Amino acid sequence: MENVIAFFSKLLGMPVLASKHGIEVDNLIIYVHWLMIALFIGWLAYFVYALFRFRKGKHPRADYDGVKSHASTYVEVAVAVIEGVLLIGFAIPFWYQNAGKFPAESESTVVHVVAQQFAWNVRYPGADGKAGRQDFHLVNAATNPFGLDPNDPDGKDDFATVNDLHVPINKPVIINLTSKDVIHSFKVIAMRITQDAIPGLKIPSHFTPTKIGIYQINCAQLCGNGHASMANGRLVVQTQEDFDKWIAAKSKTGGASQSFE
Amino acid sequence: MQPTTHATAQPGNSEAAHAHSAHHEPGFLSKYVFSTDHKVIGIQYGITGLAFLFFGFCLMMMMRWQIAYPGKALPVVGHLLEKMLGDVAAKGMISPDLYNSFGAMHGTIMVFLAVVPLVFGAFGNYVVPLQIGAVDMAFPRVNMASYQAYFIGGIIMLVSFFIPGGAAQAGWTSYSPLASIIPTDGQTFWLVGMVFLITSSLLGAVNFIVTIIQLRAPGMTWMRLPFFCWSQFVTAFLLLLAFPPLEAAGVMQLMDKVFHTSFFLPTGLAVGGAYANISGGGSPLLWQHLFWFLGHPEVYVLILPAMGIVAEIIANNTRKPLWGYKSLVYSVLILGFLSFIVWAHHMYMTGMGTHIATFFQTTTMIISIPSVVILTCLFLSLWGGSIRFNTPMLFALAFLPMFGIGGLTGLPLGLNFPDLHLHDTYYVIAHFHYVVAPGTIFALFAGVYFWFPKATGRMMNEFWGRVHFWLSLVFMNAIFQPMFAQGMAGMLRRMSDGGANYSLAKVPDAIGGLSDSIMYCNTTISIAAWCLGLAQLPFIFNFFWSIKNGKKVTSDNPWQATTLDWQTPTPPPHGNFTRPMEVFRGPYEYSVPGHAADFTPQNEPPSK
Amino acid sequence: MEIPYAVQPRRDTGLYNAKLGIWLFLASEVMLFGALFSAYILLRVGAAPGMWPHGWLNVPIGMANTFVLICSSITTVLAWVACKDRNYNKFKFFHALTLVLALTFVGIKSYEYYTKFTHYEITLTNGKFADGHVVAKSKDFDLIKKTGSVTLHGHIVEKREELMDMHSAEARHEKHEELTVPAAEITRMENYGPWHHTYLAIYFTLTALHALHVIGGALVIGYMWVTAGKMWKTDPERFTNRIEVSGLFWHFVDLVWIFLFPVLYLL
Amino acid sequence: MNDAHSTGHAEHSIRGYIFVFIALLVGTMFTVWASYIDLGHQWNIVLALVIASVKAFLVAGYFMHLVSERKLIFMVLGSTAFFFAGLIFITLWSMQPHSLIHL
Ligand code: HEA
Ligand code: HEA
Ligand code: CUA
Ligand SMILES: [Cu+2]
Repeated sequence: MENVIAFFSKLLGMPVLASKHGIEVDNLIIYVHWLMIALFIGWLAYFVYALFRFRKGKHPRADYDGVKSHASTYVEVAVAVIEGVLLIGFAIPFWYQNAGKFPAESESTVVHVVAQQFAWNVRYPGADGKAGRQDFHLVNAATNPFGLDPNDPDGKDDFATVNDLHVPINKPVIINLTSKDVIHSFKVIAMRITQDAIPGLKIPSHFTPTKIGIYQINCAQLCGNGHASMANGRLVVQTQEDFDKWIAAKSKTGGASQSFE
Repeated sequence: MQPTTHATAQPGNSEAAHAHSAHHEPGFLSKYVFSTDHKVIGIQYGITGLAFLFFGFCLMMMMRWQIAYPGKALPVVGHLLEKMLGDVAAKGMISPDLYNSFGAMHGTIMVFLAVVPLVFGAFGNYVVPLQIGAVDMAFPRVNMASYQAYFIGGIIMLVSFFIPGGAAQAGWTSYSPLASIIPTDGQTFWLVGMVFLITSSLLGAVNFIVTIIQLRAPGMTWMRLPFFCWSQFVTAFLLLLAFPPLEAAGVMQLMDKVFHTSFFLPTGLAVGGAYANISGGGSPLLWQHLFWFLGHPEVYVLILPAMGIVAEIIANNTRKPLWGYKSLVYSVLILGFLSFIVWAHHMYMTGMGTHIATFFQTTTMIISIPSVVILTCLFLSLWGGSIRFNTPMLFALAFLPMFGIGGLTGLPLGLNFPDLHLHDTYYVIAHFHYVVAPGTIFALFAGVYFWFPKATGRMMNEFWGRVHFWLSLVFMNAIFQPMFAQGMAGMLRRMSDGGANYSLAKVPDAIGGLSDSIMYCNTTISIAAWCLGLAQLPFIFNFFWSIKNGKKVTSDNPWQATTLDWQTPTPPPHGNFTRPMEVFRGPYEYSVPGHAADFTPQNEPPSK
Repeated sequence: MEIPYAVQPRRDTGLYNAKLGIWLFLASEVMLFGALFSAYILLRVGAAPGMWPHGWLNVPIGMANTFVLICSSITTVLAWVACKDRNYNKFKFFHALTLVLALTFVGIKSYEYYTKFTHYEITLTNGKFADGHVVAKSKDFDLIKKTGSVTLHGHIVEKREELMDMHSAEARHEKHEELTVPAAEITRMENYGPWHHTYLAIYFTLTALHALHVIGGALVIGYMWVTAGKMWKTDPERFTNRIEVSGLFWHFVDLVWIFLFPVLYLL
Repeated sequence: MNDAHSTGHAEHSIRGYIFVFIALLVGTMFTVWASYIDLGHQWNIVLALVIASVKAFLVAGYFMHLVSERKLIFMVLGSTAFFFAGLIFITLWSMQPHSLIHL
């Protein structure tokens, strides 16, 4: 079975996969394509045969009644049933598991990502693991894009980066996503994750990376003339040690009021 | 052998009709420009729509250059573009701004200015009154107003290319805030243009529904209505009820643009690092809901009439009744109904809740069933037929598997787990182009070849028709098939550089990204698109040449069809019928056992 | 060439063409105004707590305008009944009344718009807010140069939230008086146009669209009133149908207002 | 509805129209009055919408003769009402889980 799946994922040209839930995404894509291919080939075979057999030269007088069997009804019912199975057996439970249930914040890496034309701002809670208080009345686009409270001690070691998102491997990542200006969409293909970043809304989403490496963060929503070149975002998946080191180093230099532009 | 007597041309017939209306022979203007005759209006829609179709395709051929060879000056037309459009086409190159304009306008023009006017305005107008045995539409002057509103809307859209900054740049979906904050006026023109187009469609929809309900000839009961009329009937309802919310949304976006309101702008928007001076408090998602509330029914507006055309042609060229006429009718009604409650499958990635996602996934899966039923009926109609492979039939037949591919690939998109990966990739582009390009456009071609002799009294050339067909079939697939692979590999749409930045060429140590072969497809697709352009030349020449020089039809009913549109003089005079129509049977009584002729027109009195 | 069922109803549907047509058109209008109402609900539900205004509009004026529209509805019905009774003069009389009422409505509505555009919210340098109708501006009033002053009839409040509820008993009993504010003390000054708040945005959009319908209806009614004589003689039945159809449209416009009034003025 | 009524008929319906007219005026005054008494915010809204719906029913039912209208018109309006309800409720429903940021 594994091999079959792998074969099909190659056949369909699925790109590298590096997240836990991604395998379910890929599997479902593959199952649906089985259904599609089976239907298509079946119909196409019938189609070509019918065209050939009932061409005018061969069959000069048409038959008023045509098909009398109920085979087609069975096919239709079968299609409906298979779609139902894919929906109820896979798609819906997957979505409930994934989008419905979030990992505990205490066991995850929590980051805030604010999209803007045309970059990704990332904010980490720093070495203490606690994010500083946020108050959107304090937002100032140039100096304080996150609306951080400068008086909150938890926020003292918070730091931010641009286009540089580091996460440890095999630990859930929760991304709180929003946008400053227009709608962008946070997409990391290998993670099989897409989430629109919508101004005025803060939307959480999560995934668990399973492969170390550097991945590109794509913007999957038309966001202006720089949409195609909003391509400098990097998702760096590291071992826990490397990640801790990185955090420690950044926490010292970073500060809540760091400027982004 | 009575049927042929009135099915064959009676030259005197049409002459007589002509003389009849001659007592107020109208001048050129009132005959061709300000006509209230549904056939003239249909042809006006047809010509204008085909021109826009061609124009929309030209935009895309230029964009495909930029996708294949990003940053290189456009050959042949680059210089001209720079002259006409100025800075956005500096050095004859398509800048990202221009790419976005062209992309948005390709979508807008194809959907609202080409295909809807063609399938609904042109074919609907020309054929529906003929098929139901009516003298005209119920409100001829409203019909004229509908065309004029469409024309004005089209002009506004065209003009917007030449204003400073160019046409709208926020995609055909015009998502706010982007659409509202782009400082140029393209979006304002787009919105005003859309208000005219929507008005046009609403007027048309009211007219079609009233015509079909009220003006059916005696005996034309609902279950004797040709399937094409059914599809137009449902389409009209979709337009009637789905367009107004977009009109409302358009008005609100216009308010945002012109009066600086904040319908779709949330509090705390910081554009370009500076706070936007707005009241805030609006919702970007509201626009998406209102847009897709129209958007999804709209895609069925693009496909249902196409299915209607295909059904007519298949029945005619298999020489047998459509299989499962009733299932077809009920399916199309259910399809129309369901199309109003699936819209948010375009918004899965906005982060909607789990229950609502379940709801929309379920309705989306359910809506695919009636499509399967329709396709099945059309397929089974082939069985036992005596199939004639003329040009209209070739296009109609090709529609089936092409729509099949497009429709089937809608399934993974409709499940939101797979959509996590596929959303906004070229997979989506391939999905819907298979339905609208080799689907709807083929149906349009089929319809043009099929009804051309009714409208002009001459046939289009068969040989060049076949050349047009085979070349189009090959190149359409060469364009859209590789896009599935590109999308599956993760290539995103609306990329002014064809995804070059996302191929990760810049970061060699990164994992994933697009392979060279996927990127290379960009080039092959573009070449196929230009070849598809060349492949249209036989059609264009054939079309214009045949108006004057095509083979004259020898009968009013050259395809030996059963429906009433073929029981009129050729071309039908003002008022359509030379004698009152009465209908005695269903629409597709071909090869009735015990009948010598293999077709029995709907209006042939039963032999007693 | 005569289009059937233009005057007489078709047997199986019981309707003549125009009547079916107008109802279909009204169905699409329901969706149009319906979408705007949904926008209203969404904006209201989504507003920050305490930031959705109450009582920003003048209820007696709105009520008067409601009466005007209701009256115009009954005169429309009576005009149609007169047509049915083939009583030309009575028809002319009631139809003229409708027209006058329509124009009255538009007049009152314009006055309401005018009062919104002259109503200002001023953020003062001390963080308070002055709010009211501009009575006078000194000649040298200039916000950028900070010269001169503006006189309002209104009041000063501590927080912006206090400006939101003008419908409550306390708010209504608050004293309004003439205030003069020097430009030097003004950080921001904005009138109650559609840009001021999403509530006003939806208010202006809905009422302007509604007013356009009133004006469109008035044009049709006026046209038919002027040209009535001719068709009355040749084809009174068709004419009566026309009055019925335009009347349906007019009642619909009234009906929309019946919802607009409580939703925008009272809630 | 379309065939000409006799005069007697019209007289009769005129009384009905006047009655509806008065009911509308009273309803308007009532809704204004009700808005000044405090029933708890939701109940004020519910009451106002109920009154508006009754008034709308009167206008549509009697001035527009909907009570005696043909089935076809009901089908059109019924489907419109259905889709309108879908538009409002589904949209509201799907916007609900988002956490809005209020700046
Ligand atoms: C005419 C146009 C049309 C049609 C008919 C459809 C039909 C369908 N569409 Fe498509 N769609 C679009 C036009 C269309 N679509 C457009 C324009 C977009 C993109 C908009 C944008 O973002 O810009 C889009 C996007 C789109 C999305 C959003 C993707 C995303 O952005 O992430 C989804 C998701 O659910 C979807 C689903 C479906 C489904 C389930 C159907 C179903 O109705 C399909 C049902 C049909 C079948 C199941 C086929 C049955 C046939 C057979 C079984 C026979 C096989 C035949 C042979 C082999 C010969 N479509
Ligand atoms: C009905 C809708 C429709 C149709 C028919 C088409 C047709 C085509 N489309 Fe388009 N397309 C869209 C609707 C449509 N498209 C939409 C909505 C988008 C999304 C836009 C957005 O992102 O906002 C899109 C986007 C889109 C993209 C993606 C761009 C991007 O994301 O950056 C591409 C890329 O290749 C593309 C290509 C094509 C091609 C090659 C055709 C070809 O199939 C065209 C074929 C055309 C012809 C063959 C013309 C025939 C006409 C004649 C021959 C005229 C004859 C005249 C007379 C006789 C008078 N389209
Ligand atoms: Cu950001 Cu596209
Ligand atoms: Cu859809």
